[in-house]
Amino acid sequence: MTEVLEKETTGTATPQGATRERLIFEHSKRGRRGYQLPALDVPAVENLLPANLRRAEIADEVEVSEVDVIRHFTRLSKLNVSIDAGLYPLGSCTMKHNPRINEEIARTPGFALSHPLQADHQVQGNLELLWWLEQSLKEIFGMPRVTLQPVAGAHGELTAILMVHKALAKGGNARKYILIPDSAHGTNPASAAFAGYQVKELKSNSRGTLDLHVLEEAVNEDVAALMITVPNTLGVFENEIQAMAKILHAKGAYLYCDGANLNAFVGVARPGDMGIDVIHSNLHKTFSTPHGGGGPGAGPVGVSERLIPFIPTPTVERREDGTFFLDHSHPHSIGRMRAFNGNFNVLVRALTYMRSMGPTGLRRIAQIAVLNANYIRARLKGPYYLPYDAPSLHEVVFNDKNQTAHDVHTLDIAKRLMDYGFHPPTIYFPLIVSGALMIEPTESEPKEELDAFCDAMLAIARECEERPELVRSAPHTTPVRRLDEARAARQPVLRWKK
Amino acid sequence: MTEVLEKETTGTATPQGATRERLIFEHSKRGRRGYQLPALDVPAVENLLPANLRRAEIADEVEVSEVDVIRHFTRLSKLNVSIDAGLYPLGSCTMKHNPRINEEIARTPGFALSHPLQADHQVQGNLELLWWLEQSLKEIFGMPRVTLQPVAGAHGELTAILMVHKALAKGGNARKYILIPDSAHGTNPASAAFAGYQVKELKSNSRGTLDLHVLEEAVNEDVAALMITVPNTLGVFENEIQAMAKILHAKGAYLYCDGANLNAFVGVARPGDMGIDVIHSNLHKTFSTPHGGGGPGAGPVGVSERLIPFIPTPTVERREDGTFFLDHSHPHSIGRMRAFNGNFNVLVRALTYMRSMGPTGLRRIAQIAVLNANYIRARLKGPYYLPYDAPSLHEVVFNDKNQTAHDVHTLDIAKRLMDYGFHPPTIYFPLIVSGALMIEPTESEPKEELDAFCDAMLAIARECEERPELVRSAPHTTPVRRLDEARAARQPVLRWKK
Amino acid sequence: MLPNPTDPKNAHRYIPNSSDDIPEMLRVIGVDSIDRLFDSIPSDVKLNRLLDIPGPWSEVESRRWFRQLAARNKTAVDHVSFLGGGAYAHDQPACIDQLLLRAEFLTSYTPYQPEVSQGTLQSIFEYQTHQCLLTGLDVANASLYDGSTALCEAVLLTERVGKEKKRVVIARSVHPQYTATVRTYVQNLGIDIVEVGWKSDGRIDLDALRAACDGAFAIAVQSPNFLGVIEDYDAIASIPNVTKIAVITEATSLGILAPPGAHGFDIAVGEGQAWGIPTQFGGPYVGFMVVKDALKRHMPGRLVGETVDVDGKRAYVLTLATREQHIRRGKATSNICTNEALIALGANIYLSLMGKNGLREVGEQCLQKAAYLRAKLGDFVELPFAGPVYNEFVVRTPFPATQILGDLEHEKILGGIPLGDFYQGHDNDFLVAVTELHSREQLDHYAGVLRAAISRER
Amino acid sequence: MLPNPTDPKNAHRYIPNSSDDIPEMLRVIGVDSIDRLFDSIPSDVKLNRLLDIPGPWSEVESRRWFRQLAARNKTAVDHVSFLGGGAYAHDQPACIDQLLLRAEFLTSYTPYQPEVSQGTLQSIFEYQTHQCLLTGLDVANASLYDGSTALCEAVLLTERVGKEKKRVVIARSVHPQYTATVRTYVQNLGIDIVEVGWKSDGRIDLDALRAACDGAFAIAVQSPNFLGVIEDYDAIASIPNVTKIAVITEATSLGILAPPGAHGFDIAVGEGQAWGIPTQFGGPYVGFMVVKDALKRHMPGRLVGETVDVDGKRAYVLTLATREQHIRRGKATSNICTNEALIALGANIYLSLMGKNGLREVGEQCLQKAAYLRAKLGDFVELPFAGPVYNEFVVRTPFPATQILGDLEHEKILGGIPLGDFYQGHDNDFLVAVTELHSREQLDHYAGVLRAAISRER
Ligand SMILES: Cc1ncc(COP(=O)(O)O)c(C=O)c1O
Ligand SMILES: Cc1ncc(COP(=O)(O)O)c(C=O)c1O
Repeated sequence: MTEVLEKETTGTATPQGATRERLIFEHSKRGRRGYQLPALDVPAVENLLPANLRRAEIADEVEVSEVDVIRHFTRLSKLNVSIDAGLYPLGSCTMKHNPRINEEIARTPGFALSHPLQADHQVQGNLELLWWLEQSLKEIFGMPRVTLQPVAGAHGELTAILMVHKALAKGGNARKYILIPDSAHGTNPASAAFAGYQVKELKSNSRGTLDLHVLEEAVNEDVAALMITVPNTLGVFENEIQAMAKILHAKGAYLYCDGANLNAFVGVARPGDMGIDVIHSNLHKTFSTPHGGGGPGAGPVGVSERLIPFIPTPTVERREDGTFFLDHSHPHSIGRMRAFNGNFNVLVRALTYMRSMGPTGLRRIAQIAVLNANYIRARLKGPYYLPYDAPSLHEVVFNDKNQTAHDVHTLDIAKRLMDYGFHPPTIYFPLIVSGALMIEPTESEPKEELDAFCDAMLAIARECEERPELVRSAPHTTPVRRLDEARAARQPVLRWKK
Repeated sequence: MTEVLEKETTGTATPQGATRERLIFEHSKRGRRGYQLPALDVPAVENLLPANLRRAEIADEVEVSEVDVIRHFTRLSKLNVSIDAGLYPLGSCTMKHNPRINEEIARTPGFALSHPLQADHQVQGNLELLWWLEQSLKEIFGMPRVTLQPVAGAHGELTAILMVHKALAKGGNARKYILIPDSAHGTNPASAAFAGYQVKELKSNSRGTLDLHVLEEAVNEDVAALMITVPNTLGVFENEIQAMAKILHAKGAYLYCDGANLNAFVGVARPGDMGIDVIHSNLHKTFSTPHGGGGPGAGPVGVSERLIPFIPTPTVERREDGTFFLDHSHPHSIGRMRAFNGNFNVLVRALTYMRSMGPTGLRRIAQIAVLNANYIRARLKGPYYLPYDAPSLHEVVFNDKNQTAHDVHTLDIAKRLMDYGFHPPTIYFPLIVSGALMIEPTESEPKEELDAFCDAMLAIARECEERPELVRSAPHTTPVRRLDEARAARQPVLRWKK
Repeated sequence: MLPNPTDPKNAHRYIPNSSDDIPEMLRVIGVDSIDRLFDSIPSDVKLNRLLDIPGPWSEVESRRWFRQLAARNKTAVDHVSFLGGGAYAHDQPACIDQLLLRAEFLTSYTPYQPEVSQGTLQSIFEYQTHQCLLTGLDVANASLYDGSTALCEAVLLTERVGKEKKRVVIARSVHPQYTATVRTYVQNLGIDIVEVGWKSDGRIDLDALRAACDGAFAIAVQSPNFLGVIEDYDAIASIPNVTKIAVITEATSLGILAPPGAHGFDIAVGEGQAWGIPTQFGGPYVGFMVVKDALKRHMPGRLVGETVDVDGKRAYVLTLATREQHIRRGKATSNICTNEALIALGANIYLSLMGKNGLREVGEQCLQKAAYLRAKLGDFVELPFAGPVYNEFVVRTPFPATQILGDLEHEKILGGIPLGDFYQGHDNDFLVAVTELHSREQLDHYAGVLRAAISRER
Repeated sequence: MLPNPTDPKNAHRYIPNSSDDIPEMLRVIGVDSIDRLFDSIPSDVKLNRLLDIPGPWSEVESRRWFRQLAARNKTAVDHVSFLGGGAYAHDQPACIDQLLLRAEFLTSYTPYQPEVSQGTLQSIFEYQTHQCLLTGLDVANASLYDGSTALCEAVLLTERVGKEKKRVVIARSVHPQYTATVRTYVQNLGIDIVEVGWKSDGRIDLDALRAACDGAFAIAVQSPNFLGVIEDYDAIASIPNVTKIAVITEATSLGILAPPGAHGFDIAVGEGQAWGIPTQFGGPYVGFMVVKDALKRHMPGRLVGETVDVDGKRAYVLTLATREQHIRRGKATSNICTNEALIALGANIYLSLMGKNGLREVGEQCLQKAAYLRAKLGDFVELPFAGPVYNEFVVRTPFPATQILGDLEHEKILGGIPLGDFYQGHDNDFLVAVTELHSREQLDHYAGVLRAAISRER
């Protein structure tokens, strides 16, 4: 069998079903073309540019036909797995179904061809859409105002902390520290740092949540805010969130919520009702805009009354007469977070999704997402070790404690899952779990797919005992096998060269 | 390795990269839904229908979610090969690049939402488009009139022979026979039969073409027409085509050309200039409309002056004032070949393609298609036997003569090609070649892909000598291996049952 | 004058091999120019000029020209349409088209090689199953060109099994373009077509039908018929000794109407366009044919069957191919080869999404909305046919239909199809179709505009 | 009041598990209702009502509502647009979007697991290569949010390597919204922004620039700048002891203009939207950053590198991750995580299609067509900046720009961007952008309409 698979390759061959594809640059051949433009229909004038402003030909750029391009990218696509083909249980990433109607609506020419610098009266449809999206997010967050400008979760985090900074500075003291639990996502401390703060890490308790006394001890007049993830990265609800808000507020500090895990409780509870001052939501998670291999996304930020003056400009406002405008007049605003108006066409998709779900559907998201995660938890607990036994919401974090005895580790289990046809869970995150396997199925998975996944996990657990080498050397069936990542970092090759 | 691939399956698992997928009916589960309609906004009236006109529920129909549907069809798609991923050298099928602009244009709402029974003045754009397509095909064929109604090649054949019948009948004698060379495609005799004729098969000569004396002997006053393929199914040009026309015309018979192989000479020569009276062209071949797994297509038919009175109704005509109309007033027409106006949105794609190619591009199609076929011929001749050594145009037909010595046959070679990542050529056609391997690369293939294919063919030729069992048991790497086709035919299971 | 293929200026984006490849390849072939490869074509038929057609165009130019053509149509893009008559605008779930654009479906061909075509094969097998469930019959094929040619094939099939009989009875209320197509198909086959008319309620004249059936090999009845009226299958089925063909032009009606198979019909043929396919000026659509088990070896077109591979794994394959032209040639059950696979796949996706409950709901909404509009219109126009309807019905005003419809067009309504185009003496009648896509507001608006148009004419 | 999840009526098309699954699954979990799974949320923060938002809508309803919104925009759909200012309407070859819709690209995530993500990884590696070739610099990243935030990241990067210096010089002719974004980003970081204006020809004031550079860690200059004028990289590059950042907002200009890397710049950042991405009201776009090799370990965002797998097979992987937030957390080179991968892929496909010659031709056509219009307009309006331009330039009339542009809008022309929105004292100026998509006819028409508008105002 093996020898059949390893059929002679010609060096140039990239047939169907192949597990490799040349670089587009390696398809290039002089004289080929992949484009055609209408012929220049104005008289060509020579020497429009001084010679030193003009470049020579773009050395080494490709010459390929349209066929070559389509083949190339079609073949590349076949080396990827995707949500449309199966469970993609990356914890913290909320890899849910991406409805195709969202793609269709986003491509409506009136949206797709609108230009970011058009006058307000020319883009009333867009502005109304943004206004409605803000209304929906306000209601979902339970908060009085939302900025749609941030284009990703981390961008939203930065926006949020900059607002906190500005608000505190206006009060006379911007303060020095942001508190962040040790279970937090890496973007939290990074965003805090870019907003001008130092980070103090708080230790989680044995449930994986934050103890009030830990917070109490850490909060003082130098603390600007706590950045906390709800439910946290273990999928566990911070059930003392209201008390935390009180503690912080008492000291004049803010409570920021990383809303990456909103899928766990959308429609079931609202951040605003928990005492949270500011939250971002990753629309590419909870609101189904496609992840696209790593973006685009959107990270709107909801704020409490106190922070409204500081939101980015411009905002979308509605006049009495029902018309809409971009409002640049926020004197205390932190400024703009990006040129133009955010990732508009991601926002279109998210609003389409919200309308498709409606109030009943949004609530059902959380219900079934949590049901699915708990089903996996119930089926895998035992064979896999659950380091934090607190109730799970939308995701469940196991680790490799039961398997390390056989010298099989999380990475091995993840790789072996690929042989069973599944994208692995998020691994080695959160950092407080050694060898974490963080599984988030989302509400999009039918029971059959969950069962298939659990069956695969259980089979692997058995393999760890019976044939650990098989797992340690996995994957065996993927287009490439384990990579030499050290070499990539030690002798970086970051571009093709002739 | 094998054991890794044959990992335990759960019965319900259909993960990514899997080589099987349940039937959609096997995904069904009570209570799931894949649709939503706007709520009924008119008062629901009961008993609008008598009970015996109403059905009970559609027993056993599916209940699946949108996710299930998208997963299912995405996974199914992964079990197919396609032109976008590589060479698809099915001889006679002209599997060429299908440009995506054609898909975009065909989806223009003004086309896609137009209704077939709209009044002429409401569909001037459509009618003008059809008119222009006819103009282009007239010029390509070198013929004075083209009907766009037939929706496939075979449909065009039937249209053509019905016209011949009607023309002859009008002359007083519809005659009895249609002559067809033994190398012809099966649709030719089938169409002739459905048009009311008996078929007389003519034997090809050693070049694979038709000898004039064979034709001369066969033609008499009972013969209605000769159906001939140009170039024929061996890819060889019928270089006495003009003389054939003379012989037929002298006896009052017609010369019909199966234009399936127009890709070989589009822009280089014109059927009308060869004395051909009637021809169909498969737009899904020469003019790149996608094959779609077996259709849709379109099979317009061009006719000489003599046959114009008999073309199907309605035709598209232009008035003096530049407006267009559907003309139903052809008293001698054979009638309509289909409800409505043919496969309009296939025609849109074909005209888009013609405009993209232009006169230079159309000619280049033939030139490079023929170059590519001859390149393959040059590389494979020797290791593979060429039963007819006449010059090839757009395709080349080998057979398994050199391999049968090792008890390896055409089917085995075809299946083994799959292991090398290629769709096999057309096999066992034309029937005059025993064990035919009919290879048509089209102009869409870059030299590198041709080389990879030839390398694979040559490697297989070596395998036939050195390891024939490997070839005989191929394919080894496909989603399923060789099928029990006899069982399928003997105990037909033609639908799922609960 | 003719362009030099080796000049890089003449490269085309769709044709990879170009100035550097051509000489390399010619060298291997052993000739010195591409022209030499065409030596087998007699020089006096060679074109010594370029074709006189427009192009080559860039995508930019194509978009400009084709969009400008499309913009000249007056369509449902900016009108509210009530057009039916065999082509219906139903909901088209967004994922259908996006799945159809997957190269693996779009750019593959007929699944002759099952090992690398299981996707297409399995989907056809599923599609066949849907057809069986919906019609109550046993065996469905992979697809035929459209509803009209499906009826032709059904007539030819029944003639083959019809014990030398040469007459087929077709209801006059079958789509007239379908019947016209049958006339074309059978013109040289010695088959006699007898038409049977309708009674005042729009249903077929059963007595006339019974009389005409004597000596006929088959009868073909459409339901809902071209007047929108639902036929009584049971009554028709009671006629003995003739094969019964049900014709369905509005496929969604199968979601709530009695399936022909369960009510005594032998064959169901029809048009699958209503299952999520755009009306696109009439094509591509997809014809279906479902027959009783006994007829399966007479079936035209492709059939997919279930079998196993050498490892015993379930798999699908084209089967019973001995019926087909590539094997049986002049004796085949049909000349069909390329069919409408991609459209059938679209319909399959539609049927899967809708499923048991959605198909019923679509049917129910069509029924209710049409009834609502019909009742509203009944207040001020004549409804000449009283028989039960599904989602389409005939309206009669005292004025020529084309005139009234012209008035509606001014109000951006495509108000119906003039029946006079199809039946003599019906110049004041037109067909109005309603689907689940029409809102009550649109129905009310239609009624208001029509009422106004009529009073204006008065 | 709250819906019962186990009731089949509450099934949703996007959520498979329903009435039959829920009880089965709860049994395995060992609780008796879904509500129990939420016990960890304090009951006083639980919502005891449904959210007050519209829906659930069918696709039919969504299409109606969103299309009606889109129709309220006045856009290039039915206007001829001359808008630029950092967002340009270029040709978008049809295959780009259809490839982006492939599920394997659209619905996958960041390629953390390289064995099952080689498609995304290899395409990023190729995209990085294109950036290097186009800018003449050494190392490009996978993507940043957009051009403005790319500039922010460049400022932060240069500050990190800037030996405690705290001043950055930004040309006033850098896109004002970019500069504004930088202000937001650095507001708490003690970085001082100094702006340097332009001279009468629209190019940067070199003397002022030289003066401002003293003590600065970086300068950022845009070319073509926001006035459309091309800067002289060589002259700027001659300033010593400061890191030079080139900002490119019109990416197609790289097809014919001198690449910043070859002319002494250390970093190029910009907006990739012009490479085949729709203007879509400003996003999603794609920011790029390309740096000299020495800076690679300071790069923000993702980098893909080449390596081999255990079998020695070439493969691609995210690399140098120790720069990034998930490893370095508070000390990372950026907080970026999700970026603009799919848009970068679109740009990659565009660049591959166009290639060496297409990119030059696009650039050449933009240059020529803009020159043609500019010359035509020069006959009757003032062109305040005489410096060389690529495809955009400033027009000055004696009247407020908004007024003139309003006149053009009446003729279905989106005639330009008022410069007064960005720079005080420029109320009579507006920016006009031309691309290869404009036909001569459209350019002539523009000139005619503008001339008429001006004479009418007079
Ligand atoms: C918990 C958490 N916080 C923040 C982020 C950052 O969001 P983004 O990737 O949208 O910038 C992520 C996502 O990766 C996350 O999982
Ligand atoms: C030579 C030849 N003739 C006729 C046909 C029939 O054409 P179609 O499949 O379009 O009906 C074909 C295609 O398969 C063919 O190859």
